[in-house]
Amino acid sequence: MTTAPNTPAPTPRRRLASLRRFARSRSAVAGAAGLLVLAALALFAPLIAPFDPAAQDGEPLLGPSGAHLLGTDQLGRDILSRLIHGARASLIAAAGAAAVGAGIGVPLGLLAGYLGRWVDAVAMRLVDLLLAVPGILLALVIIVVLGPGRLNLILAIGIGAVPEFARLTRVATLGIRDRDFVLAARGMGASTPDTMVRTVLPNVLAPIVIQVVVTASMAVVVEAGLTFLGLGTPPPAPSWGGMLQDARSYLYQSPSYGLFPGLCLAATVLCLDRIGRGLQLAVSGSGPNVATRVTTGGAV
Amino acid sequence: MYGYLIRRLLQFAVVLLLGSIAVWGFTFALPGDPATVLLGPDASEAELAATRDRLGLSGSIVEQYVSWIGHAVAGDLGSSYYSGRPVVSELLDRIPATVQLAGFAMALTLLIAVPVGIAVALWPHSVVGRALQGYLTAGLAVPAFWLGLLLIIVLAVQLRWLPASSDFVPLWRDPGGALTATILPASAIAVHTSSVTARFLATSLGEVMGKDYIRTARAKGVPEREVIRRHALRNASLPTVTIVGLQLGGFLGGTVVIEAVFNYPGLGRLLYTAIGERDYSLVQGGVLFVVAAFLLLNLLVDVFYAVLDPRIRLT
Amino acid sequence: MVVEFTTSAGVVRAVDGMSYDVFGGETLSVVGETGSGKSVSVLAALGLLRTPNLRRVSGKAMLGDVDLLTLHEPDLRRRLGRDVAMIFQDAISALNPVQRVGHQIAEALRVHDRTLSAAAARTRVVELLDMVGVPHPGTRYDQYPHQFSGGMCQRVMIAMAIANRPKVLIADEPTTALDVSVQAQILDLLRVARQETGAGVVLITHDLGVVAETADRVSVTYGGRIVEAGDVTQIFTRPRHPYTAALLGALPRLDTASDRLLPIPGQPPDPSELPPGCAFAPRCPISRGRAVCTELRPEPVPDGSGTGASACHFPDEAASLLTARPDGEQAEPAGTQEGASEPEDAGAPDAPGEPPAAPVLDIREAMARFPVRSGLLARPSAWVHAVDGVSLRVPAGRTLGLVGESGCGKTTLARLVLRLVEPTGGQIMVDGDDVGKAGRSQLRRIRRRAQMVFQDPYASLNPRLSVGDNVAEPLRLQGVPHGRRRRQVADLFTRVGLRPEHADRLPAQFSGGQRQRVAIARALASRPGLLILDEPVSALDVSVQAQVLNLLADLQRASAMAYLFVSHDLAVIRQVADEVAVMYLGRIVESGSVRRVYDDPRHPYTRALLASVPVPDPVGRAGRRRVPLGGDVPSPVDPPSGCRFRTRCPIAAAVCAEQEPPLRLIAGGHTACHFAEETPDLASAEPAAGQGPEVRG
Amino acid sequence: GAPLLSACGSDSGESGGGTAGKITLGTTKIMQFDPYLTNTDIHIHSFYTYLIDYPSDGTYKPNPAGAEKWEFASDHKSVTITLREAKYHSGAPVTAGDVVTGVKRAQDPDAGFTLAQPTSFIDSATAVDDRTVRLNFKQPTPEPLVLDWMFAFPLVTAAGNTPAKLEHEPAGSGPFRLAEFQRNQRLVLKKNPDFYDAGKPFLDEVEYRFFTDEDALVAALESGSVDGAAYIAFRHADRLRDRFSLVEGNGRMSLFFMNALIPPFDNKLLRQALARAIDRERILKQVNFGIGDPVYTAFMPSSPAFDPAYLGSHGFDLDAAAALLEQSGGARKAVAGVTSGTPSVSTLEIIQADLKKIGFELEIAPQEEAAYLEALFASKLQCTVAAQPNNMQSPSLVARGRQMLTTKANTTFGDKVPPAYVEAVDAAASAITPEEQKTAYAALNTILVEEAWAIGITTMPSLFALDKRITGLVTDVRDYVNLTETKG
Ligand SMILES: Nc1ncnc2c1ncn2[C@@H]1O[C@H](COP(=O)(O)OP(=O)(O)OP(=O)(O)O)[C@@H](O)[C@H]1O
Ligand SMILES: Nc1ncnc2c1ncn2[C@@H]1O[C@H](COP(=O)(O)OP(=O)(O)OP(=O)(O)O)[C@@H](O)[C@H]1O
Ligand SMILES: [Mg+2]
Ligand SMILES: [Mg+2]
Repeated sequence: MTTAPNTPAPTPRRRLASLRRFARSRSAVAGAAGLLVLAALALFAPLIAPFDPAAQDGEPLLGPSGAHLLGTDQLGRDILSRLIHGARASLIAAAGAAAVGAGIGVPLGLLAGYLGRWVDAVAMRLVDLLLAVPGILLALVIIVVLGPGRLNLILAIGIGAVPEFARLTRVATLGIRDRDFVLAARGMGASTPDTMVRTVLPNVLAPIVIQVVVTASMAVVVEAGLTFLGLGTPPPAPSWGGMLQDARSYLYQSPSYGLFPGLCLAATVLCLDRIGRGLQLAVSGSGPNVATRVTTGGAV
Repeated sequence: MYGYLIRRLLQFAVVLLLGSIAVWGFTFALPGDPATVLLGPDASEAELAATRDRLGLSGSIVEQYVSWIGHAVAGDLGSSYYSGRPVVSELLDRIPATVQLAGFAMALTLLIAVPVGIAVALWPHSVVGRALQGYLTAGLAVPAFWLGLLLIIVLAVQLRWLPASSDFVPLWRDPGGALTATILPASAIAVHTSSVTARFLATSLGEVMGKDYIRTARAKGVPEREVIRRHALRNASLPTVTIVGLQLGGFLGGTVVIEAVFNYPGLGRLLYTAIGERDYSLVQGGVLFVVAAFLLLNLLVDVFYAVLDPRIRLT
Repeated sequence: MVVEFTTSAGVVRAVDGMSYDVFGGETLSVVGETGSGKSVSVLAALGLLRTPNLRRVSGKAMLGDVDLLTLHEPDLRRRLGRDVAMIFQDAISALNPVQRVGHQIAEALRVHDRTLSAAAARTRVVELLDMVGVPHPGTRYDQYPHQFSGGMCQRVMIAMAIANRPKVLIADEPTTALDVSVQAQILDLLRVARQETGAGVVLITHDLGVVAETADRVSVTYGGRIVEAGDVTQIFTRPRHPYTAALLGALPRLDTASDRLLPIPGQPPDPSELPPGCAFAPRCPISRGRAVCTELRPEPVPDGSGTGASACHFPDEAASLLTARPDGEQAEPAGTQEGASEPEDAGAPDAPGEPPAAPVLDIREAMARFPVRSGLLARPSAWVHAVDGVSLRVPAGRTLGLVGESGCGKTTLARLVLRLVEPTGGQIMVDGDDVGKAGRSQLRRIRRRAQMVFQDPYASLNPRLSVGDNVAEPLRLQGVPHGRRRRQVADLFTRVGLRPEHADRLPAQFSGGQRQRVAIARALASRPGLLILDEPVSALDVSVQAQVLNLLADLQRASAMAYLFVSHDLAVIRQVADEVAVMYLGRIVESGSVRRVYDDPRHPYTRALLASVPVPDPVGRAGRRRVPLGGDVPSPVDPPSGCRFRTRCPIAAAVCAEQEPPLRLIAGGHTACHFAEETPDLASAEPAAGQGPEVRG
Repeated sequence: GAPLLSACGSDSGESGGGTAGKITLGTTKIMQFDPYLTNTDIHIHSFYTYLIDYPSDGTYKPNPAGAEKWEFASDHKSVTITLREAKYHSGAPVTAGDVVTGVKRAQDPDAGFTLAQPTSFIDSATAVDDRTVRLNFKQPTPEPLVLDWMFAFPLVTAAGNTPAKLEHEPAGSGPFRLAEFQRNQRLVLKKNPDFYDAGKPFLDEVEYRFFTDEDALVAALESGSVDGAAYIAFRHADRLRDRFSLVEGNGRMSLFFMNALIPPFDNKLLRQALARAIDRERILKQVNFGIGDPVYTAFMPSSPAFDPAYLGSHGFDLDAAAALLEQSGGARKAVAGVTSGTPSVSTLEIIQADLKKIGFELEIAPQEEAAYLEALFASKLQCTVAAQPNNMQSPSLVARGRQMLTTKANTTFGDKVPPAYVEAVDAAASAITPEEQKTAYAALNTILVEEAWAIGITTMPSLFALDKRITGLVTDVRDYVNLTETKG
């Protein structure tokens, strides 16, 4: 009688392996750190910001100075404080849109992929339709219908992200639907919902997590684009897109005004992008192509 | 293959039908009334009612939809409330401009994405590779409209090299003029899309380079350049074709902000204005057209894909 | 040669001073377990190792008097494919999917001879295709790899490799993914190719049978080193390294079924943490804690004859392991842990005695068809006849082995039992309950009583759950409370020989053999009366395979479970099964006791299969007549009329096309052949191949 | 001599090169071709001749245009107008019948809303002969009101004078003809050779280009894609001043409206409180960039009813506002609707910031224009900042806007229009003598201040930036662009 001596495996803790792989990518860690800083800024904005972002106390359109580190805007508000508070709008839009997109798209894709047949057909036609309407038009129409406001903005951007999530989840589900461990779950007597939620879902999460990050970075840009069109975050709550929109009119008077929100926007996308790449590496080694927001999300 | 095509066409019809219903549902959910926009702030109730009648906005939604879809099938999408012109001719007016911009943008996208994607995939650790990776990240991070603004300020306003407002100059009439008029918005779009495409291509190429058949080609003694050109690129381009198709589809009506920034008379701007003006018939017709064009384009892409990939073509 | 990789776990020395050589016209077999560095060594030698984490390749790879490792890439490429050619394991993925097959072969010609015209290349390629036995080479030239079967792809690879008449032909596991019948064809073809080109052949494999059949000389690899080299007969009869001997001992044999296999304990070494001494020492039965083995790395020492060498401190003790084989229990190394599955043994495994009670599993005329959808509305336009009227019974405590070539419907049949595939017809009774008619809750009860173990241990465990949770899954579904679940899991772990402490780990942290144990533990959780084992060991190395097979045997003895054991490996089936059923294209063509089927096969298909299996014994191989089955399995969408095997059958007659032979009781077993009575006599008269393509020389 | 001279000028203009007589103007405004319906003004004056003209300096000296002369009855109950001999673009002569038809349409509130209220004083119009029309008034009517009406009344062919026709095809006798129109893209005007003022217009062709985005328009101007940009935002003024000639048109006024129909602004004291929290100075500086003037009630400084005293007595005073707020006991929270992307948003942001200081929370809800208008008309907005057209020299025209109507259609009072307001408007519309007028206008101001639902903020001149070679582009007191004298 023989028994395999169990060679001690390298890591005692679960899930650490991919975390470590993520951690090894320096740029991913930098991205995560950057995002954490942004999130902290957004969360503690009132504590950190030197001024009330809505207070119109300063001279308008000052350049950077000791009192106003990044200068003031056209109404004499402190740009730095507005940027810090603006992180809220951007990050909320990012997180919210990703949550809406995933919240609708993932179950849709899971059902379509796992149940197949007519469920799949119906779900995929819906997805086709959503995908066929350019994201920005879709967001426009949704905002116009629902009225402006933060929640509606999130909904509008999030719904645009649904097809990506649905397709991704569906493909991943199809990929493992007939895998042995799913069959095994059924063979053990698991019901269909149980199999879907407990067996299939955790195993399709990896690309979804990456897509969440991708969607978030897309949402930051679309939020800016919509605010730019006047349909984004309502004033006086600052948002980077709104600041960009305002700033472009004063580029000549105060060139630095537009620079900073632009940089913040780019930096956020950059951080998210880095994290996404890091996650991708962590999940898959080199990794299959993740369905990035391939349509014109950013090129609105 | 033919069965597949026909099935895709059927799906296409289903999506269009769904789309038309959705578009109708949405336009009727839009707050605001075309009559008020048409008549302006000082019009009276009676005038508004009269205008609504004239625009065919009375009657139940279902009635309106049925009559509209009937006409739409025959190619008549109704008339714009504002211009009074048939929606079809309104759209046809903008289509050449849109197609031209999309074409330029896509050409630029590919012109950038293909070499960059290849370089990044093959020499990811070289100086050039790293620099290009920086470009890819920056391209994703900079919103296209913001880049467009910068381009306008620098190239058009400061240096006065190129026009800031991009009128539609038909390529077939004045190629040089078309180029100068389109290059700025096309670049603003292409920087972003080329980053996406190049990344995609780089990833696929990287994946393909690890495939067994690449090893086979090397083992045959095929020089590396040819390995890449003949074996790797063709396979790597397959998934990229889909992305390019989606992007191209997105250009039709999806470049709203860019068109606004450059004042380009494209479909996106038309639809944006139409939504703002509550020009229902134009919105309905236009969105439906955009959806149809997108689907058709993707159908073509799929066919092209099948041409490239015998595994699909021959089953 | 030394090849090192940088990995997260540190520097991995995958090849650690490996040397071998091959002379023109001879075949050198490099044999060893997974991960022993076989592939890496040749790929590195040819400069084909391209992973970014490659750290160092040192040593020499001499081709004639040129060291390939010192050549610049263009120079190297000029030699690759011309002087040295390679044949890869997975032929389908080794061909470019979007290029015509002919072009790919022609490219091999044209890169080395730029003056060759397209037309001339085509002519030559068609010749080559014809030579490697691809039927209709003219038409096949313009087809794509996906239109070829695996065997055909491998032929194409061979054609490509011999196109330039290389001096050295390296074949890396050329037959591993193929059916025995196709494997036999390909091995024949390689032999022909060697004669044709006069090349020296390096045949990398892990299959000792293949080695015994084809090699002139053998190098055995372990832990990135050659542990033994020598003449093929010497290696098989007088191994001078304990590892070689142990491998032979662990191998199930087609000719004789032993009571127990002799597995090599433990796992192959992890190349990232090779021990300072002999890499095999921890598993070695003759090391037994001898200090020299764990401290000093043995260098290869040539033996007296000059042809062989062994890297063992005690080369002469190895052969004794082989002779100890018949009474294997004694040779069992001390110091290995004993699991809870300690056999209560006493009763002989196939002790007759009890009359077969009511069968645990009773399959009657089971049928499963899959629609082939096509056309406008994706209506099924044709059906895959995956399982087409199969009847089987498995009594409690017994094992039914199900063999057949790839695609014959084994897996589908296995899945039918749990209704993981909806049956199209027939009846399947588990413990007297009709699976097909069972309602939802009854089906759940049936599924509890019949459990399944899948082929791929890497795919059958939920990678997101810890192994403990995986095992607990069936208990959770039955509503067993958490605390009880934990206790039962710990118990199950001990029964299959795993440490309960490891229950928290993820499957990814386990080796294939360990995972298969986990899968078995999971199957045992609901105390089933029937285990359906779908190729449970085909993904495992010989040494580990033996461990798992022994475990299964012990479990059966302890709990009197019935096994439906599916495999394509005839030797494994012989080892484990009481009864055997041979399947071909969705039908059983022959069934009966192991002895009847193996020793007195009456169906030409069974006979051909048995004849195709390479025997791990080089002695007398020249005298063995290997009769590979020609061609590929016909499509199950449109099976041949009458007897399904007739298209490949050497003795097919007119009646075979008209009448489907029923399973008849012949000589104590069942056979579905019109000529079942005559087959033993016909055997000597059968032609070399069926109606399939012939191998021409 | 004059006609000869201008003929020469026009000749030399043409021989000087085909493009010399052409300019391209960019605008962001939507275009409407029906002068009875339009609110937008950049092109309409080019198509039509009006009965009289006012000079472009903002004063109200009537000049003959479509009308050669006019004579008021001594009882102030009628006027007789003699039309100039002129031809429409179609070639048909201008007749008295056209005016009669036009008046009838203007009297129908369903068919001509921009003219309906101003026309309400007319009882009937009769053609005396081919070129003479007599208008009878309902009551004695002050001359300035009649003149304002004549100034706003376009000559349109009787046959073409329906909304359906005019919507797409102008039917006037103005200095330019329609050559090409692509909605939201371009409009091309060609000189009308038969224009009554011989030799004019000077330009052969005017092209308008439409921009969705104002900054795109300014960028186009700066990069030379267009020769002039119309209705640009004030913030560009400083920067463009050196390179371009800036023209300030008369423009409109921006007003802060509070809806007395819905809480919290059904509270008069609260309205009065907010009225004192509007920092016109800062708005002028930061939103208008110093362009325009502060106004208090809905009258421009050029209006006879303009009373700068209110700016002092009722101007920005947060303490007073706070006190009133306290006194009102009303809620301290409201939502302001506004069209997104307009300067009104910034104006509201300033008001918002000041209100916050006195403990009143104003939320700003920008909406897209169509939705905003619908909410506004449905009387659903609590408050807003919106523009009001100039009521010229007839203060009673203050009642043109929907928020300020004296009838039930009033969106800020509904059927509770303060009777004092109705009376004041009526008095202003019938005050003949200067003394009567003075009293009436003062009363009008008083009631507007008392009820405090429409608070004037500033004038909003329309701003044009033109290439320096363009001269003679002017706007009239209604803010309509007049290109008759423009040279390029
Ligand atoms: N890129 C790499 N990075 C790290 N380790 C590697 C890499 N490639 C191979 N190895 C390791 O090198 C060892 C030898 O691998 P090799 O493929 O040569 O084994 P093999 O003997 O061919 O096995 P098999 O029978 O599975 O093909 C293995 O342990 C493998 O894990
Ligand atoms: N879901 C399915 N749909 C269509 N055809 C299927 C399906 N599952 C299996 N088949 C087909 O049914 C036939 C039998 O397949 P099955 O997997 O049972 O064979 P197998 O004997 O287990 O082969 P292998 O040894 O390769 O595992 C094959 O031709 C296969 O292609
Ligand atoms: Mg290998
Ligand atoms: Mg199988």
